[in-house]
Amino acid sequence: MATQTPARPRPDREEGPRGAAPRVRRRLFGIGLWMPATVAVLLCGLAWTAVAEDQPYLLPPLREVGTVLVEDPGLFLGNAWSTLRIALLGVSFGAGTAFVLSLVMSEVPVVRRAIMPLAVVLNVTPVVALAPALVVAFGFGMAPKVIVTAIITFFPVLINMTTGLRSVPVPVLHVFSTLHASRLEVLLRLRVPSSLPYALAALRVVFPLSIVGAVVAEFVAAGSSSGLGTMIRTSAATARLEYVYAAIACLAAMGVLMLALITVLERRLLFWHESQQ
Amino acid sequence: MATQTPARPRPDREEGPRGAAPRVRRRLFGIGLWMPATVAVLLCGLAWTAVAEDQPYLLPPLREVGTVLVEDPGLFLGNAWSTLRIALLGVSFGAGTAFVLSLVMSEVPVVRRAIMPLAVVLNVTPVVALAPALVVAFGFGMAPKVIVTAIITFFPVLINMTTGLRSVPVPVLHVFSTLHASRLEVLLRLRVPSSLPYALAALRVVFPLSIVGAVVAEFVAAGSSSGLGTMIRTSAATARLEYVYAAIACLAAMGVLMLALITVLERRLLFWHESQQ
Amino acid sequence: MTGDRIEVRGLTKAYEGADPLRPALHDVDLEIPRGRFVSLIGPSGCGKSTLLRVVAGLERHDTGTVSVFGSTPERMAAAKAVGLVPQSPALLPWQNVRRNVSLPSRVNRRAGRGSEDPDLLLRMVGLEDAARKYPHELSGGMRQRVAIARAFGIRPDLLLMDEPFSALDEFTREALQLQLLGLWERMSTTVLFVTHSVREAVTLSDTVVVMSARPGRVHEVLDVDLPRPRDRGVVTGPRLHVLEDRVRASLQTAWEAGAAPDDLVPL
Amino acid sequence: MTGDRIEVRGLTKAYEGADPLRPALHDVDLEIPRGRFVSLIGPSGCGKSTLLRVVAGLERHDTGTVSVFGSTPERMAAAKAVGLVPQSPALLPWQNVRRNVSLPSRVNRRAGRGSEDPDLLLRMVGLEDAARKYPHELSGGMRQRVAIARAFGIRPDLLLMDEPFSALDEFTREALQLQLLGLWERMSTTVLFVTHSVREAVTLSDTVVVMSARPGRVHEVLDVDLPRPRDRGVVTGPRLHVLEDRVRASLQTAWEAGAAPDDLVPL
Amino acid sequence: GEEATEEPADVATVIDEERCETNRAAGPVTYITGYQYQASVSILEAVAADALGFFDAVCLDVEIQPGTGDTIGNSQLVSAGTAHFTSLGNEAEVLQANDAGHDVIGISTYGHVPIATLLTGTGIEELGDLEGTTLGHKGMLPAPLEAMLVADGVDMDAIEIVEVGYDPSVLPRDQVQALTGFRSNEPFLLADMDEEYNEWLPEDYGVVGSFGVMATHPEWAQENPTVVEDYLRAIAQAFSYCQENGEECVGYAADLAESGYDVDHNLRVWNAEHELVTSSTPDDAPPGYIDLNLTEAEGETLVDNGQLDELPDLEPLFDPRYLEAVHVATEVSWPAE
Ligand SMILES: Nc1ncnc2c1ncn2[C@@H]1O[C@H](COP(=O)(O)OP(=O)(O)OP(=O)(O)O)[C@@H](O)[C@H]1O
Ligand SMILES: Nc1ncnc2c1ncn2[C@@H]1O[C@H](COP(=O)(O)OP(=O)(O)OP(=O)(O)O)[C@@H](O)[C@H]1O
Ligand SMILES: [Mg+2]
Ligand SMILES: [Mg+2]
Repeated sequence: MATQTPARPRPDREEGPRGAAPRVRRRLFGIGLWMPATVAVLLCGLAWTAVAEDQPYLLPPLREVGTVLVEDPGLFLGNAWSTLRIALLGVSFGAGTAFVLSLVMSEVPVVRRAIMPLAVVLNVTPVVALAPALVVAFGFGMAPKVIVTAIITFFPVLINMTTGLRSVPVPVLHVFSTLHASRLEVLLRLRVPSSLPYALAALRVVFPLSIVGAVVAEFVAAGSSSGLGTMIRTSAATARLEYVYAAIACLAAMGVLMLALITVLERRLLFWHESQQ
Repeated sequence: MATQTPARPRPDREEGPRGAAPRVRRRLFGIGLWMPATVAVLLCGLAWTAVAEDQPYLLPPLREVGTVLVEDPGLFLGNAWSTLRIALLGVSFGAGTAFVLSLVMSEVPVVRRAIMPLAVVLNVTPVVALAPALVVAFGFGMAPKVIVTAIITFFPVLINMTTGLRSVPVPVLHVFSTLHASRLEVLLRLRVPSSLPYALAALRVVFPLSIVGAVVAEFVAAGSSSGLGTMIRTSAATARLEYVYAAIACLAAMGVLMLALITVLERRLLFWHESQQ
Repeated sequence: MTGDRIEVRGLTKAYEGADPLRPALHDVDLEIPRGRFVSLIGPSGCGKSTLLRVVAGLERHDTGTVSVFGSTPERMAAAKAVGLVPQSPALLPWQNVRRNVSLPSRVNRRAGRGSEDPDLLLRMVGLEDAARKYPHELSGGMRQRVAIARAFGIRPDLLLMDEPFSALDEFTREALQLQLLGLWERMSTTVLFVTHSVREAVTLSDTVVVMSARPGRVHEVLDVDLPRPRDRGVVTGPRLHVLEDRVRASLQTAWEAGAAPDDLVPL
Repeated sequence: MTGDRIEVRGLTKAYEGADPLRPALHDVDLEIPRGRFVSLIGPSGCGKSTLLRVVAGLERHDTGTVSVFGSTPERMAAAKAVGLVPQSPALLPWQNVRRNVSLPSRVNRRAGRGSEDPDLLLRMVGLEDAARKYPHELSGGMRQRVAIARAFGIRPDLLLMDEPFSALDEFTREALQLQLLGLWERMSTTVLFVTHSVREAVTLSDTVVVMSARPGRVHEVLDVDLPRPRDRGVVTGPRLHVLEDRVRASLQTAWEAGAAPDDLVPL
Repeated sequence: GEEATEEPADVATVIDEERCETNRAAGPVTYITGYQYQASVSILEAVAADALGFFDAVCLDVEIQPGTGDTIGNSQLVSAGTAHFTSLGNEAEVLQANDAGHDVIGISTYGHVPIATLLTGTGIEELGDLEGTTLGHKGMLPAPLEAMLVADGVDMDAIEIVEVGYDPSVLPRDQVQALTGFRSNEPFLLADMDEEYNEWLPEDYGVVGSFGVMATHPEWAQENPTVVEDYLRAIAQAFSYCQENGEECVGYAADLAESGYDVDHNLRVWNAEHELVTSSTPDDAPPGYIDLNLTEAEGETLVDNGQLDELPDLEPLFDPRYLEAVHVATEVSWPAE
């Protein structure tokens, strides 16, 4: 099914082909990009403040959260790095394994039928229940936390890749067949690039998910003395809500950054795809 | 008017054009489908037994898990239903909201720019940290748990739909433009169907995820007295591992069933897509 | 008065990222009175499809003006008065042939234009047997015919066809040419028709616009002063051959103007 | 001996889900000696592309046998001896033109066939300027030319071309026809060529196979006994016109045989 | 959990050479805390002993790992050999861990009153008023509190018991009318919020209990008796040191906690707990002594509320000898002093 896609990758083309002169929009581009988010964040801040005044146990005053962040940025940076390291390691292992498995599964149906149910089992198993066993097996280091994160990020990549690897136009497959491309070549030269839009959608999901995974891992794995998850946990236990929400703010910043990164990646890798036109 | 046999989706076409006679394969179909999974499960069972013998506090003997399940199926069914209800409600809300939001976001860039960062923040906020606040806001009933599940399932759908809604062949868009289709019409008649492969991949991810979400919600939300998550928690606290793993088995069964359901749905909805050819 | 014609003046368009010194369209002037049947012909890549898309309001242009019957291309589309047959059939893969053909009647209802019975349209293009098939079950030519039927269905004021018959055999093509001429005459539609067949251009059109490439521009505008209807007598007569040869000669010079000297080397 | 020809015997193929009483191909017999240039011509939807795909080993068939030079289509492909130009260009959208053209040289290296220099191939089809463009930046005809260059590049023993020139103007088409004939003569390639142009079929081929539809079958096999090389003298001569008319007549009867009586009604 | 901020407290070795060698040969010893670096009795001493060099003085290489508060998980880690010592909440947890198949024994018990407490709004004037109301707990209703309610004749079926999170503000917000807590924690947090509450102590209803239990693996302890003894010796020394220098000891814990630490609150926890230890330890017993009579009574509460089927033989589950070996009368023997 040939989808004909004229036009180069253009950075900003929401309004379709009939727009005002592009130059003006370029100028506004920066503002247009940041304004809505800023306004939204401001609105949320207002709502927050209203609630915080009413129910100080529920939400701390924003000012206090800010103070905490400003007073000891080193504390937050250090813990953020500790969590980020787990998240990145976890997502590398999880997404990496899922990627490789999805390749194997797409080639060998028997493997798919064997692995898919196990993957589902793994996916529905609450990692929280697994964590103590993982600490027993892997000690107090980063390993159990990385594994928990990997398990959490594994499944979305596996599923999206499985769909993506199958989404190949039939005529192109035919060309590869007449060249007698090996299955590996079809896989690497055709299926993998075709699956990129799906893979990137998966990455958008699992990168933020990896942060949640790392935090949950810090909650449940023994031997966590640093990290934003530990911070949230211990601060919540002593009702220091400003620390809890300052930590969450750091997590959010990390997540937004990751997403921005993937967007950049997408622009570079998917310029040819219709979703970018 | 000659009536034609409508061309229907075809069930089994993995092996490409060069296969053996299709009749034989049909016969083997059933076995081919279940054998690999069965073998894999058996192998895992063996590995399990080996570990369980070695480290009984890590894994209970499989026999005991089975015994527990067989002796009081009602207990598990009841709790499974309780968890399933939360999962299904949560995924309906989460995926539903994500679906609607993705539609709005695809049409109104300002909304996208405003919402996306908030969605990321929500996504990276450990629900565990939110749960107490939710209980405060919504009481001890199902609501906080449904909300936790909804939050967990929200993001993958939002992301996949956002990519899917943009994946439209340009020439078809042009045809709609010359018809001066309204944005709503383009959305509903073109973008939404085009995004189906992405939507279904997302559903494959979030249905099992909703189960995890419900379980975690039962872990952390106040006021949980039933459900497999509660069962896992209380059993783990008293180290009744056979109950823990029996409950996990129920969760797994639910997840596999959900996935099978989505596969059926996919066959019916995506017969036209290259991924099904 | 510009209300009764399509006017393209000084149109220049370069695609983003492409060499700006060789725009896809360079200073194109074109005037098409209402009701005319105009063919665009020219070497591959000379900008025919681009011009069509600009006239349809589907593509921005850099300089110049385009007006369609005194209004903008967009407003034409708002009235659902433009039928487009793109170069690739652009069908909805999840709908069967019949629903693809009847798509225009389900979209933009407020334009309030009636539309043809889809079954009639399918008979017109010889696809009544395939009404319940899905695009992926069709041959290339069948897909093209579905796109043609879809465009016919809205009884457009302006019909933009980009090589609509390229994948059809001569007889099907001839039958559809007749259908097209019939539609054009009955509805006094204005047709802008891209083709690579000189013969087709001459037999169908009032005017043949020959374009040349690098950059895309209008090379020559030739009027076809053959009587209508173009029945067998006219189509096989000597005047037609003379015209064909003139168009072909013009096309040859256009082609040579566009082709770089070493463009086509023997291997 | 079947080693020196393509042999199709009693080939019947119905697509799954389609009416089994009207298979896409019904009892097709065909014999193509090695080195022949054979054109397939027939009404839209008569099964030309399907036949091509079956010969290429891309599509299962129900009954009958297909052998290609004494081996199976699959084994031919294993030697990377089959060049395919599908009806849709089938380019890799993430690779630029040059890399698309050189794709065969990167795939299946163990077949150990040399391949042409991609720049030469691009010059052959007049696309050296577009070497760094991506498929979505090309016009329809340019895409088709990329697919042609790609197929030429492997110097195939068997070249299967499905309406390769359908989106090209007459002069580009003529130039590429010359390239194709040159390749065919130098490499003694066997060519199976689907076209809708009677003139193209006659000027290029040794044999023209006319197919008819519903069900798809071989209607008539016509030999083109014109001398080679088919230079201007031959191509404009009267013998060619006679042949053209014969093919056209055959095609007409094939078309009428396939078209149901009320198939093409005037609107 | 590395040996961060080793204070230059150059304490000379307090044991003889040979014993020192034996301890060193046992290799690194891992202690997993009950819950993070909270300044609870039995956690803070280990942190302080490490920081003050008491472990070095007895030739032990102790690695402190923060636990998650999951005591069953901790005993599992000890049972599996991943950790060697852990703090359990009370003696009953030793019974429960063994019931669950984990091999752990209690080797010292600092607190001899239940640390669990029931907090209610000021509207609740006697426990009976709780009937028809909601009681919030954090995972499980502590056995002493249930025993207290039963002892006071409260109809348990008439109370709705729900699990709540760590946030004690559910009580002042009246989402629950009663809340379980630790005597050293929630009362302070509620006081910080300027909320009024009533506190109900199990011992006032004749319910016994314990807290601050150190546990280890029985076989490992048998193989390394000097390690266990000297571990307890250093802990005991740290306990007496921190009684006087609470602020300093809490400071060591704060140094370890990389993710923020509420020093003031933890100091209150420590002060509250070590005072409870002192007040619940008879004059003739060393801090940490084990009294199986009390343990048995505590175990009965578990049996009563169904958390245990039957009371096991307590002898093998507690071993006071290691503690006794390093005490002279009620004083820890720490020769260098
Ligand atoms: N989306 C695009 N982005 C960049 N360049 C483009 C795009 N579409 C077309 N072009 C370039 O513009 C020129 C004209 O293209 P156009 O499709 O209009 O040609 P055409 O006359 O329709 O050719 P053909 O007969 O082959 O269809 C070509 O050089 C092509 O490479
Ligand atoms: N994948 C498919 N599934 C079902 N039916 C198909 C499929 N592909 C082709 N057909 C049917 O088979 C018949 C022959 O198709 P084919 O593509 O071979 O025709 P063709 O001769 O190449 O026509 P054209 O000249 O229009 O390209 C048509 O009736 C078509 O509807
Ligand atoms: Mg074009
Ligand atoms: Mg075809």
